[in-house]
Amino acid sequence: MTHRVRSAIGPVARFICRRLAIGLLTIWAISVLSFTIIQLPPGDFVSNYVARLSQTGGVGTAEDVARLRADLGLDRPAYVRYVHWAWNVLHGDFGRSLDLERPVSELISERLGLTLLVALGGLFFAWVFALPIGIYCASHRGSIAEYVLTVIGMVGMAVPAFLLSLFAMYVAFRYFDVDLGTVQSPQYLDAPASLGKTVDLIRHLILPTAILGLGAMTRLFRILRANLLDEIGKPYVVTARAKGMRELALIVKYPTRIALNPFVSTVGLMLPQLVSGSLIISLVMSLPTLGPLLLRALLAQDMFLAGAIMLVLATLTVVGMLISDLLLAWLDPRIRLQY
Amino acid sequence: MRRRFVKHRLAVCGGLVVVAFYLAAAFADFLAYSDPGKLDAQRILVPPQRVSLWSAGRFSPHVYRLVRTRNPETLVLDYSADRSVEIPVVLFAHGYPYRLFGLFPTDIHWIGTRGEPTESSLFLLGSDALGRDLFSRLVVGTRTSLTIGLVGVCISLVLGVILGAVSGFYGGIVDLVIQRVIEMLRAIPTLPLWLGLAAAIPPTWSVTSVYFTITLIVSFVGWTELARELRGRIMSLRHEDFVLAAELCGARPRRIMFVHMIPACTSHIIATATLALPTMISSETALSFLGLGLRSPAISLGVLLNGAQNIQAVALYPWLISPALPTAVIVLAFNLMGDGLRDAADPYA
Amino acid sequence: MLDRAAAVLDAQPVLEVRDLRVHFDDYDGIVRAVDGVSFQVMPGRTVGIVGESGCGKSVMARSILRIVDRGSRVVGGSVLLRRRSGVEDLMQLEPDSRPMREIRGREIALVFQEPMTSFSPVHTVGSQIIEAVRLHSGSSRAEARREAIRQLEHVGTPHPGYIMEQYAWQLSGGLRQRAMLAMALVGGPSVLIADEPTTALDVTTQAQVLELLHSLQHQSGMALMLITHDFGVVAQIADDVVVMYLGRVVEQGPADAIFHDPRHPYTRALLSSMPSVIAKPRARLATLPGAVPHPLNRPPGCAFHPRCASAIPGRCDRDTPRQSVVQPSHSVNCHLYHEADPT
Amino acid sequence: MPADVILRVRGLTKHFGVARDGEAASADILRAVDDVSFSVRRAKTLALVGESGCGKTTAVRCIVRAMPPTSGNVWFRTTAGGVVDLAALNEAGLRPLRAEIQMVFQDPYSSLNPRLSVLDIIAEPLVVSGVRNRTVIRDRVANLLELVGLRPDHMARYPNAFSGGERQRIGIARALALHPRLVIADEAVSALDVSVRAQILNLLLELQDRYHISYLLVSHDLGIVKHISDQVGVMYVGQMVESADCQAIYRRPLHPYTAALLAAVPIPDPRRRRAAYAAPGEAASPRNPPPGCTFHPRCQHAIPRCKLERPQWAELEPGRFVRCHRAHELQLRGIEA
Repeated sequence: MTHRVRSAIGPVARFICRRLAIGLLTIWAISVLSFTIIQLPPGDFVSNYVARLSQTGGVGTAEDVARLRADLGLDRPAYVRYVHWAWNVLHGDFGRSLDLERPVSELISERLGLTLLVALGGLFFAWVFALPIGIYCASHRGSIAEYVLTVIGMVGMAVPAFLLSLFAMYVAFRYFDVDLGTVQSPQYLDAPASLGKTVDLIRHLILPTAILGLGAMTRLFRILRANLLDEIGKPYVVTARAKGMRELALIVKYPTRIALNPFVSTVGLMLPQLVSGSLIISLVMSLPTLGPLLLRALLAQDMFLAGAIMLVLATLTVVGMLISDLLLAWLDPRIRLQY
Repeated sequence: MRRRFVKHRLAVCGGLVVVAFYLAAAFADFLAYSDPGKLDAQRILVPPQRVSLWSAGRFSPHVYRLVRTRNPETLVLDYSADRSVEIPVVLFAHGYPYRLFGLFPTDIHWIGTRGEPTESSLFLLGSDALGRDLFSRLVVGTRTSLTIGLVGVCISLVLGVILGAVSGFYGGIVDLVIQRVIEMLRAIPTLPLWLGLAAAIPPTWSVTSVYFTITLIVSFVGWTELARELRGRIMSLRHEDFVLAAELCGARPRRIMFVHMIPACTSHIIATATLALPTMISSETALSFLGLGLRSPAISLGVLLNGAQNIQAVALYPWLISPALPTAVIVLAFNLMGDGLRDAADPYA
Repeated sequence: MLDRAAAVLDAQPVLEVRDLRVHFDDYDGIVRAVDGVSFQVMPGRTVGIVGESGCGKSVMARSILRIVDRGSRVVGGSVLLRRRSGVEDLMQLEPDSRPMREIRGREIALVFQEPMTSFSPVHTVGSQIIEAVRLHSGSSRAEARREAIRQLEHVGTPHPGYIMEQYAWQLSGGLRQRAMLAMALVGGPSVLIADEPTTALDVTTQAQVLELLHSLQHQSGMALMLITHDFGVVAQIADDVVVMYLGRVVEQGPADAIFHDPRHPYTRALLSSMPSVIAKPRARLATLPGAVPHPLNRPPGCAFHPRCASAIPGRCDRDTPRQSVVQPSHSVNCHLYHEADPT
Repeated sequence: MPADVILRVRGLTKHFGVARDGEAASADILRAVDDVSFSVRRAKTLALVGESGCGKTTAVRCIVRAMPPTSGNVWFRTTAGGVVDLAALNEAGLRPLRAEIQMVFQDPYSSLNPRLSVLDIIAEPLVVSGVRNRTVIRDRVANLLELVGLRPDHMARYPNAFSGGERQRIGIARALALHPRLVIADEAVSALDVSVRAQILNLLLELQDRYHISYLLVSHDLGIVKHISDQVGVMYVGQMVESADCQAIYRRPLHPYTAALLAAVPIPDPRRRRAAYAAPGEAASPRNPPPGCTFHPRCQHAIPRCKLERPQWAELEPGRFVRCHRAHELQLRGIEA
């Protein structure tokens, strides 16, 4: 009976359901993980707060401390706090940042746009460049250009993003006298939104996105090239050739189409790396993304804020991977029809 | 496999660089001519020095004595060479005491100065904001970073091989659970995770505990790749006829695993491990760079780069960014080598 | 049968391969995969090219169409194709040039052993056949679609409209091979090269496909070049047979002569060592010693001499045998026949 | 079980559940082997013939217990003389019997571990069964190599130094190491060149004559089967449709599928070209076999009953079993020698 129902909803729907279920499970696991991590350090926000208070000369009595703890719910067992927290999160309430004394959702939404912009910009950069370069290298095998591109790809993949951005900043500062550590030129800082301001913002974002995209691009390019070389040897390519197709038309139509599959699926796996990369680049270049906020929250043991940021980032990644899976199913009939 | 690897010229170059770096790490104390932890308020931010090889037509390597002045207008410290005082630089000089390979007590370093203490006279790559010799710190820091990578890979290997092999060999529900866990771990952006875990390390812990905790943290995600790779191989091996043949002889699972399966995967394991190492190294570097990993007085490439975080300072004292070079080179060399190994292990992958 | 044979007796070959040599670079050196092969393909007739692994038969088929893999190159010889416009040497054309591409599919079509991998797994069978139609006729998409369906009907596939929308991996082996044939035939080729077309198929399906090949050829009058390792298949449909060993032709002639009057020791040994359904149960087979050497280590002289019972020491291991004609249109490359025929 | 029967299989069935979540809806079952019965006699050869997907390989893998059968019995006569049901034993119970049933595989490349030397490969059964003395092992391996026509001094080499035919000989030597009473050969020569096939076939025949080994052979090639077997079982979509003496089945098949197979085999003689009759269409999928007789959609002789009623496995003549409603009335053509 159940079998009938399942086949009635079709393989694509079943595939999507399965993926969704895994995604939800992952998000749940991440929420537990984030919560646990926040609980790991000895002491809590209150003890940190009191320590800082005493440094600046303030004094907190034991009663004050206990009251503050009770207010924040820190005196209850961990699982109760988790359930409470998760329940609120489900209702869109991420709580208040204890450190910055503002609602967490407000803090995150301020910076989410730029975070997404940088990460997606990096992805876009990677896609736009990896595709033609990969095809070029696969069709011009053994040429000097291919060799050079491969070596550049290797370097781009190997050198960590934060080193690249550090280096880029140094070069820009030293030789072009540009301080990249800002997201907006001083004259636009408090100016209202205008075309000039947008252009200025984009100009400041080009370098970070390019650096972020470079690593992903070289990875993608290497995957695409390897896949293409694999596919070019397959009999169906020889068949197409025997039909009388032109070499270039042949490579673009057949192998690229198939080599795109791993391409799309790796984009999913690459998302976590892109998010990580964008965080660290933001930290180096002091872009106001979620990265510096997370670092600050962690250092201050600002539990609600740090947990929420980790949860939001992970959720975004899971959603991105889900999209890439669906894209893959749409691209490849073998997955679409056999699942 | 060896023949295919040797054909891979870039990979061989990478391999040689890796070997050179590990040799340097093994002899780090010998190469570090100054005590990397010794502060010297009189020698803050010394620029890199030149070693002159000839003195009065004779071969006699030497440096000049440093004279410290403060620019009266900018208040910036300036160092100039007092050309009248030559300090000879000699090979195999006596310096601060250490134990070679942690065993043999000695105080011989590859170079040193004669007449004046090496710590306050010789700065091949300059000194940092606390007057410590950057070259010596670099050598010792490289050792820390390289060993963190190695230990991290060992942890990943153990976890990855066991879980991957079990997953591939037994399949079924065990496989399902392990695969889901891996899938989840891979969906989490690593950096926030690491940051969170690293932030949880109490600041009071000793350098050694922090070192091992950081190693554990960076291998927390590293094992998944290895486990996936190995699982795939083991699963395909399960369908090989020679495995069935062994089963039909009455061989037990343990024998099949260790005689037939694991050896068939060694090249893959080595290649994956080699590719995992640079990731571990750069992870540690990134964490320490952000101030959440190893912290002073520990010395690692990341800790050194932490001093280069302020871009204005770097612009004034560009030698502070020098730890970036060995980091990039070692990561690149490992990647080249790992790539070649992987191609050699599986020419059809 | 006889009429057809008479009609083609004075006909010109549609395809003639002369002294073709193809080399490719292996890890350990240069492999002479095809080393001086010559034969003719007559219109309306079937040539069976038989040989064991490594004899160069597949490489030869691909070199005729100039679609050899990277690392392989045609180093000598000519492939003469008779077209309406005259005789053309395919070896003089650039592999990716327009004239060469126009010959592919339109004059000479190719069908492979594995129809599963010969179709792209992410394009429907229909779209790939339509593409072949449009490459040769420039017709509109709708016309091309109708033509594709017509071709699928022609090769006997049930529900051609349905097959068009399927992916190759959704079809059974027999249907795939039929679809492959339909795609090969859209250009109306004068020569069809079939490289092990039935090896991957079951024996009942193989019989169907062989029958189909036979009837298609009968209808269109095209020449068929059938490459196989299976003497049974050759015996069933070939008119002429070319036997190859390690990149060279050892014997060629009419099918009846090859099977009933084989001359070359290799052909003889191979025929008598074949397990057959007409043998007595549990009959011991005659055997050929040793195995086919790797093409890289081809023995000097006659490549077969180390396995040959009648090898002449000092001769077979030194001199490459020339072609000797033993009957009209039946020739053999063997030193044993040089003495009998001192030409 | 008659005294000369060494292996008797009755009602062997293997179903694969395609359903993922354990609930076995009937349409999700792949009936790879469905009620197969046969016997292998001492020092004789039984060949299982059929096209791809007919279940012959699954059947032998169930017999050697590379996978557990869904139901049925596999009785085996041990050296000690007792009869055990292999299908009912667990892994530990099987282990002592492993030595008596060995297998030769189709692919000479994947069946030898490329990382072990020939010595280690052939010695593995000996080592596993507890032989530890290196000299004893070396002598035995040298003997075995000689037996299969290879030079004993090559035992230190690795499989990649050998050709396909030689590798197959190594595989045979490994199978013989523990003096098995039954050797199962799964398409053991079909991956080999024509000129090498005959060598291996002859070797198998010689070994049988010399050591009185029984063979259970799996093949799709009716020519090979005719050369080596005493009895033949024909399989179609998981079921055995006919079994008989080799000579009889080729000369006068009783099942229309057997006849179609024989008619489709290309005979290497241009003078014996046959008016091609082949069964139309292709073999049904074991996932969704037709009702009644599984062969009826392709059968020339099918009557309405064949669509409805599944024919029984019956002994039509002494020693001739067939699964066909019309076997008693059809006059089918075989192949004249």
